[in-house]
Amino acid sequence: MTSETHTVETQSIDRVVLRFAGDSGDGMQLTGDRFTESSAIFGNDLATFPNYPAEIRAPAGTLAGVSAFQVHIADHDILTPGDSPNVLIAMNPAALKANIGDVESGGVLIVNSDAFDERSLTKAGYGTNPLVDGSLDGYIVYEVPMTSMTIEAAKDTGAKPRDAERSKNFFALGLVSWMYSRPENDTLEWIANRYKGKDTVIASNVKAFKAGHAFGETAEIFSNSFVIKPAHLEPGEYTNITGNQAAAWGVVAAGYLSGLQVFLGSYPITPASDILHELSKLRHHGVKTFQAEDEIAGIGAALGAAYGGALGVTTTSGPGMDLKSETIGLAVSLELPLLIIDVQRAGPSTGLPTKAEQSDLLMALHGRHGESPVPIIAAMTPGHCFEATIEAVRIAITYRTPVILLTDGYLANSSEPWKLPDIGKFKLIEVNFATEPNHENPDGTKNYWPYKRDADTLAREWAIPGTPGMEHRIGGLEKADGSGAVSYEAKNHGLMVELRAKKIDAIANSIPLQEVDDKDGNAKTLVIGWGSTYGAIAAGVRRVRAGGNSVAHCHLTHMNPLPSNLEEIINKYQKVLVPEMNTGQLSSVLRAKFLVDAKSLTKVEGIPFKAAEIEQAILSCIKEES
Amino acid sequence: MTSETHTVETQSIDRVVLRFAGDSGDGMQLTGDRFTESSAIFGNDLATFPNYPAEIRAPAGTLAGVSAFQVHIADHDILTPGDSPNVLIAMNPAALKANIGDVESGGVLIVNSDAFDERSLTKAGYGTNPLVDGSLDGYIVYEVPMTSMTIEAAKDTGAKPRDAERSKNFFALGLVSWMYSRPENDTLEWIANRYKGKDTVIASNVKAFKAGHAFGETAEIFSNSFVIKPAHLEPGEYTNITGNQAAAWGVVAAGYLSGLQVFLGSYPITPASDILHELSKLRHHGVKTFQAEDEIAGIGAALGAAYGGALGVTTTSGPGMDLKSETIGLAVSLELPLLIIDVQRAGPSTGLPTKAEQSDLLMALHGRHGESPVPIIAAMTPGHCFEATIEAVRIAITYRTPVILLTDGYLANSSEPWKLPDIGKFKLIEVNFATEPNHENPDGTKNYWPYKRDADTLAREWAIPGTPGMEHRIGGLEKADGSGAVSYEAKNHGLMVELRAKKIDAIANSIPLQEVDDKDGNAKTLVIGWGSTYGAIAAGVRRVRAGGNSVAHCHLTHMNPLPSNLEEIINKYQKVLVPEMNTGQLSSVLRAKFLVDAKSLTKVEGIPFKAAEIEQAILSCIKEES
Amino acid sequence: MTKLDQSSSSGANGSVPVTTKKDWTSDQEVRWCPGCGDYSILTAVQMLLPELNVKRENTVFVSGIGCSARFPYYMNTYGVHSIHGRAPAFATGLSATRPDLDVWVITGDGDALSIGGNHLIHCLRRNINVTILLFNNQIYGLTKGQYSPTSELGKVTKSTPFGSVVSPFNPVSLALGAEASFVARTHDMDRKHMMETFRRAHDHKGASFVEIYQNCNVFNDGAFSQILAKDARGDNLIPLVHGQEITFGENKGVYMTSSGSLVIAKKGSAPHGSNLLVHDEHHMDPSLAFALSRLANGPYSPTPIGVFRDVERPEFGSELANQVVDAKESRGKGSLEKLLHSGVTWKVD
Amino acid sequence: MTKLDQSSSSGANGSVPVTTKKDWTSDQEVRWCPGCGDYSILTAVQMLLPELNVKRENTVFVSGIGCSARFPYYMNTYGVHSIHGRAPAFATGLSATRPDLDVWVITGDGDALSIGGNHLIHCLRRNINVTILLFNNQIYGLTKGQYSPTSELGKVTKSTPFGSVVSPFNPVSLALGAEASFVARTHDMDRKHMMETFRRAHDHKGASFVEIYQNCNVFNDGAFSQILAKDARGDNLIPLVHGQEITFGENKGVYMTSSGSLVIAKKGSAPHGSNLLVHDEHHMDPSLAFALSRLANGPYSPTPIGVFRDVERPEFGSELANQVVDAKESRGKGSLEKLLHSGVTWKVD
Ligand SMILES: Cc1ncc(C[n+]2csc(CCOP(=O)(O)OP(=O)(O)O)c2C)c(N)n1
Ligand SMILES: Cc1ncc(C[n+]2csc(CCOP(=O)(O)OP(=O)(O)O)c2C)c(N)n1
Ligand code: SF4
Ligand code: SF4
Ligand SMILES: [Mg+2]
Ligand SMILES: [Mg+2]
Repeated sequence: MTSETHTVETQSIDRVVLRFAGDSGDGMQLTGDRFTESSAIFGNDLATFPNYPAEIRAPAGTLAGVSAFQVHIADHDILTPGDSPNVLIAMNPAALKANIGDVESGGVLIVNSDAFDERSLTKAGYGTNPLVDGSLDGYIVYEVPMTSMTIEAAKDTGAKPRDAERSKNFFALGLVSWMYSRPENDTLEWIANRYKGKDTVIASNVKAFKAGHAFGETAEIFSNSFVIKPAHLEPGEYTNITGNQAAAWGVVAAGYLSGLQVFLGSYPITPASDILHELSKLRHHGVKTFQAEDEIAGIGAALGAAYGGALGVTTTSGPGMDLKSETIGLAVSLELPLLIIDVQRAGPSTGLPTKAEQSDLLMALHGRHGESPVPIIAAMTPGHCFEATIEAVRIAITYRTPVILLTDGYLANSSEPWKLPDIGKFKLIEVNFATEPNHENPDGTKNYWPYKRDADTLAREWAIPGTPGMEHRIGGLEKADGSGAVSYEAKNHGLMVELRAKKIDAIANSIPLQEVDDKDGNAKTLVIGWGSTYGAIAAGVRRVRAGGNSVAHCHLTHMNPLPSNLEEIINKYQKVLVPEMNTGQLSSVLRAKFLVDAKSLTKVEGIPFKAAEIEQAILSCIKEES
Repeated sequence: MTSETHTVETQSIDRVVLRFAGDSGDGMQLTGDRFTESSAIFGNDLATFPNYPAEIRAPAGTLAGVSAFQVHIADHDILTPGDSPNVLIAMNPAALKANIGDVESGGVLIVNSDAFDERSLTKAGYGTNPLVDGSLDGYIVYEVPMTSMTIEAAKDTGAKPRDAERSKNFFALGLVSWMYSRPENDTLEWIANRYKGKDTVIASNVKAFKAGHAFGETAEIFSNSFVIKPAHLEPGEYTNITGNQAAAWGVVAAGYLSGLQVFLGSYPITPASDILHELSKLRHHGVKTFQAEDEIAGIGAALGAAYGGALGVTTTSGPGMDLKSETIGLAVSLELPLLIIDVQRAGPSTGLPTKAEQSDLLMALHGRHGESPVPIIAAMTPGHCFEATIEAVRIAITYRTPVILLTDGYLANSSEPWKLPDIGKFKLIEVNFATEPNHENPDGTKNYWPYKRDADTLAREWAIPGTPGMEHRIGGLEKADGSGAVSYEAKNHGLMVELRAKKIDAIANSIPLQEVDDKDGNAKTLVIGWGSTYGAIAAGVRRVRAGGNSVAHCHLTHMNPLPSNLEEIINKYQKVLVPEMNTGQLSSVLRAKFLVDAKSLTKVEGIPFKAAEIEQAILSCIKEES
Repeated sequence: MTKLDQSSSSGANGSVPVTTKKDWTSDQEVRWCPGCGDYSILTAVQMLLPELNVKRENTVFVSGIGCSARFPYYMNTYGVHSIHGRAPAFATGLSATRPDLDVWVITGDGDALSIGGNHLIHCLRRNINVTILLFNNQIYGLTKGQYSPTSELGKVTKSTPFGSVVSPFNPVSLALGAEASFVARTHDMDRKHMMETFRRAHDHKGASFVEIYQNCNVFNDGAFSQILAKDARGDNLIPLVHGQEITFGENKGVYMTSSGSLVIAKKGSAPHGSNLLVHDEHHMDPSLAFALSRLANGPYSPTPIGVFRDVERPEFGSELANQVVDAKESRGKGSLEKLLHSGVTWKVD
Repeated sequence: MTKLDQSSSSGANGSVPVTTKKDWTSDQEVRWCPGCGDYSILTAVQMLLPELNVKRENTVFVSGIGCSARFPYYMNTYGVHSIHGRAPAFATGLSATRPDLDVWVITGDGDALSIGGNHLIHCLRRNINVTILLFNNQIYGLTKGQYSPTSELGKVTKSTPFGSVVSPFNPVSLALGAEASFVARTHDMDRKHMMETFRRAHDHKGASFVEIYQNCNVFNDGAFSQILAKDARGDNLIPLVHGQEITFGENKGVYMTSSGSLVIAKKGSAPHGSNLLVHDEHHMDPSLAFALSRLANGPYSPTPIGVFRDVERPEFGSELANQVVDAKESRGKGSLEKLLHSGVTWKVD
């Protein structure tokens, strides 16, 4: 490497989609995270999509072991992590092979050429070396000997070559930081902080990072570096947040807003565990967390805490939801507030634990024996997990009911710049514990009837242990309306089933009317989505409009009950398209409720829709408009 | 009591509905059962409805402790246990109070007058004695001092009065047997058998029974006895059977038909436990039963047995279904045959454990995370539980899939004369274990691919342990199409989700077309029912027709997939009425699938529809026909 | 809107009104079979509570499903009749968030040891501050007579018409194997012994486990008669009293042999080199308590009753509460504002 | 259509071909982290199987979920990777219907002792004929590092950033408390000991339980180093050998004191009146085995390894099979025809 500096042009671009890919052990998630954070601080809008393949560590160098992190950065507001990367950073042949199919044609490949030896090529299943066999002709390929340069750079740090080698992700990060004109200092500080106490590691990471940066600047192979201006985001203070973190914070916020102690009972499961991890760190916020022996105990403890007047929360993913269903039914019967967060993953059974799917909606609606309706909320973006959580808790407490919040593996791990909400804008959540007897007996004495209801909300009056004079017994057997005593009476059961259903339906009165994004009012096709497909659908809609067509978009957050104006909205359109990452679950709900011939667009591949896929589907609908 | 015989007329009637009611400890279920059996042997058609209130023994004499058994006997084929009893036998004031509301006006009340003392009246909540205060004026009341006459009758048997008193149900049985001209000898033999070894008990029961019989004959208070001629049932050999027993026998029969060892893994729960009890008796049929530590272990063991090539079965009710959902998902993924019987009871949560409901249909369809479709069969009558079970097993084995069979608490305990099926008419169930490698590797070697499918059924080739050369590994992670190796590949997942769904849909090709009962072909209203409402709906339909109106009736047994001609049938009618013992579950399925404006008739009171309720609902539909 | 201060332990500090059994009795009619052993347990609890210096409003009974599980309905306190087997889980969350409450768990042999076995052993291991009363009638009562995990080998029931083929659990051994800090056994025929045992269990900090031999006279009558019939008790109940030699009946005692096994012997005729055992509830090593639990393999031969083990170890709820206090001290009390700013933030204007 | 005769135990009777480790190795790439202790356990099993006189087709490995649970994929036998915690339940049904098979259960400390605790203890109690290998790495590996029921008090993990506040299970104590008939412990650093222990476990009729100390070098590296580091083993592993005095290290032994407690002492300096213990695996009373399990409260001080208990008692599958045979004998073999006519029937013509 020469030390003479050649001049490169810095070109201004409006957006770029990068994907870092390497072995599970190569630190790609960390690299991606760090690049994201410095871009966020720089002021770009962004969206990320971490995609690690398996729950286990596969043998180094195999396709099964490839871990990738995609980030989309832009100088304007964007909605998705991007359909196809413009740039792929591939740390070894397997990473190249597993990801090349997604890269835009003519895209940029930055490969760690040191890793393209015979053995690695074979492991990845390459018969010939793609760097020389011409198979990459359609791309702009930069071969960078990252491993050797990293070892070289770190040779004075005292790190053994084997350890030094592990800094090569920082070399890549340095190089890409240079390419996209990211500030260096943030990252250097961050390294110092993160590896505090491990001086050799800090030193070799810093050296590698700087070497990567310098390589971009000096090596004469890069003709351009780029700058992506800060985006014109809404003014405010921002932080970069994942869906799991936002949900955890939402829980804490709901605790503050309601004045209730927060108790999480949970059992680890991918991709929900990080909510447990995050909340476990927050003891200074008064949060109590409990890793239970299983999912049943997790929700059981949360319900016990709720009975005692805490904000009971449980978090899980599909298989854990199955196990919680009996206790959710008990919570329905006890009419106690409880928040259940289901971070959906691809099923059935163990399925694809690290992949996202929206296939638990019908389970959330119907996954319990008997008639046991529960409200369901779905989060749309990583940041929206915060609000959605608070809304779920509001409903749970106000209506004394378990509420299921659906997020998914994509929201859970993806991040976006999130504008810190104005705390003042959140309404307090009124709990209104009952403290006085509410029933007069024929003999004039008074006592507490736990199943007397508020006339508006139909919520029952709720007294918690510790309140003198309010002692009472409740359970999972059917209860007499009002008194709550065990009742086997036929008519009473019918009435209670009806009251429980009405109470949930009545929630529709307290939720916002559904908004429709129908820019020009000319649309005949309505796209209805829910949950994490928001970005892809909105981006698809933008594309359709950019092409001169009209289309309307409605994105649901309240899945049960549905917003009261939804039927009216639907009836305005000729065609209804429902894109979902399942085989058509919301679609079947809409069909049953509104007898609308909703068309499903389904994708059940563990990965999000691309904006282009949505665009295509909308365009075919538009073609069929009469 | 005089011994002189007065003459009473014997009047021939075509049907009668009797209800025996007393304390939980009074043996009403036994009495009813016995009366039923002798009527069955006598040749009447009949239908029964046992209705015991609570899982626990309530204090004697209280409303909560009342147990009742209703039986409908007739000289023609009947469909239900009857809407309102013509005759109520009430052993105490609580039994009277709890049941009087159902008795037809002008009906007959036979009360144990000894039990109408101050204390018992108060316990039952009577301010004044209904036998004297005129409140029973609209009924024909027979006051019979059953307790004292029983004690008197048994005084020579050596039984202590307190013990002798316990025979009073046999007094009642004797009396009613006389009234309806039932043969005496059957019952006397039965007593001798049932209480073998307890001579005093036999003696006092026999004495009480005879005394009751004699009392009817001699006391001058009964002006009539009745005879109900044998019904013209289809020729054949009959037995009286409950739904639980029929399901148990169906399992054993399916074992014989498939040649597989039967293994039941189950955990007791009302009202499903009797299937476990019945199967546990059948070791000489090679049946292995296993009372597991919980429902999860019950189904887990059943699936383990299925993996080993046995016919794996698990039985439960609502709360247990919740717990089994994760393992059902595993069975979907493993594509192994498994029979899950859900004897539905009233929910949510513990609900009303002894009452029936049809509220688990949507859970059966959707009660698991991810996309995990399973076939669902519903039984229509007690006897039909036999056939429905065999059909469920046929599907499970043929398609390598878990199948859910829905019965309910009403079917479980009710009985009907059941014509023993012609064994020859059942087709053998072909298992076709794979024993030879089915895949050729590129190098010419062969091995076994567990997920290669039959082109027609899409069932996978299934090899069981013990088969040399077929060793393979499977699990709940997503599998590569064909080879069954773990696969995290996006498109493959989409394909497997599709294949699993298609396989279940394909079952529709092997099930009979749906039949419609549209007598005159003039009907504009179609009633669609499923499961245990069959009798009530068919009876309601008969009434409507008897009134000169036309109506069609379709009763579903295959709930998923639905019969392939159902849509066509539905489209022929103007109005579709769906009566269900839930809040409209099948109705929502039909609406979503066929966009038909199906109207729900719902009853969620833990008790079956009455024919009259169905009739009314049909008539209002007919009124609205255009 | 009223907010209750959940952190003040009104039970311990506030003055406790004088109560009688009647105050602890709810207005619900008791719905067990006449003659059921559950009645005497109920009475023992209702008679004990006035003596415990606790308030009704701070007392919660949590049960699963079973005949025994109806217990909370009969107590004039707070009560939850939850679902089958899950009472310990429910109680864990309640106890962990409301250290001011007295939480009792009422459970049966099926509820606690069959479906709920895992929650039970984890509750004991974690030393959750609850008092667990296990009504062991060696049968499923509520579902009308199937065998339970404590039913004896060979038991004929509805689900085992040919006799059960599996050995029962010994609940005391299981609890000790699960690290329980308080383990005791009593029976429904001795109100005084029950009351004393329950009192000790209640006063213990952490999870207390009491096995109660309870007769189900409908589905398993006489299950305990070999040791509990009036005239059998002397020779078959081995009372455990802390600090005292373990003796019973006529001159009988429990001896530790030189090879390390426990045997029952008449004084004087004990094996050579063996020592009469002195009971030590507070031994941190549960091995001797375990050995005592193995003296009888079910209620068919001389069986120890009383407190097997009572040791102190960290209790879950307090430890959790301490972490909250410590974290607030070391990191400063949190606020919503602080939470939102706890990551890296940047401003856009 | 081919029907297999499931009752003939081809494993025992048919001639067993000679195999090598390679025959038992599947074609799947092993996907554990480099350095994981799971590798050496896999090797031990693959090396043992050729010695066991069993056939590949009659061997089934059943696992739950966890890193360890991937084990079956690497064995060229039948295998099921089931769901979290449920392998013992699955294996119960398989073993009860297919006595001709060798059923192995592979599980982790989370899988077996957290979510699956109940199935485990019931499987042991019932003495199901399975061989259970518990890979105890004192951590959740697969879900990336949360504490497990065997993690030590105070453990800092992702879910316990302030340290865990609960005591761990001692798996051997728990198994003994659950009536296990075969209980052993071994570790991933000693292939010979593993193979010998697994062989014994395999040969035992009924449920065999083996705890294997297994290092997770990614999330809990060195958890066992205090006793398993090369130079620590001599002083910290107490080998249990049936019929032999329990001694280890330099002249150290396990003594039973006169008050009935076990202590570790140097020969000669043992407490007065105490006896050097002779190990008896076959003692029906599990008390001494239990006491041995309490010598160490985790792998931080001298810890017994080897077989704690090996006794014979009725095994579920055989007992069930016997009932079938007996019933067929006494009531006559059933048929569909007989079944349908088993109630009261009447004819209508
Ligand atoms: C999930 C679930 N499974 C099964 C049942 C049915 N069930 C109720 S109580 C019970 C067992 C009762 O036995 P035990 O715990 O010993 O209580 P007992 O009635 O003897 O007091 C069972 C199996 C249930 N209610 N819920
Ligand atoms: C029902 C369910 N809950 C949670 C999980 C997530 N999960 C998978 S493995 C595991 C724990 C693994 O720990 P352990 O059994 O000790 O195995 P190891 O990975 O350490 O070998 C958990 C919590 C799951 N797969 N299914
Ligand atoms: S069934 Fe047994 S345990 Fe239940 S109430 Fe009756 S006697 Fe008591
Ligand atoms: S995470 Fe731990 S247990 Fe799992 S494979 Fe890696 S080293 Fe082994
Ligand atoms: Mg019991
Ligand atoms: Mg582990």
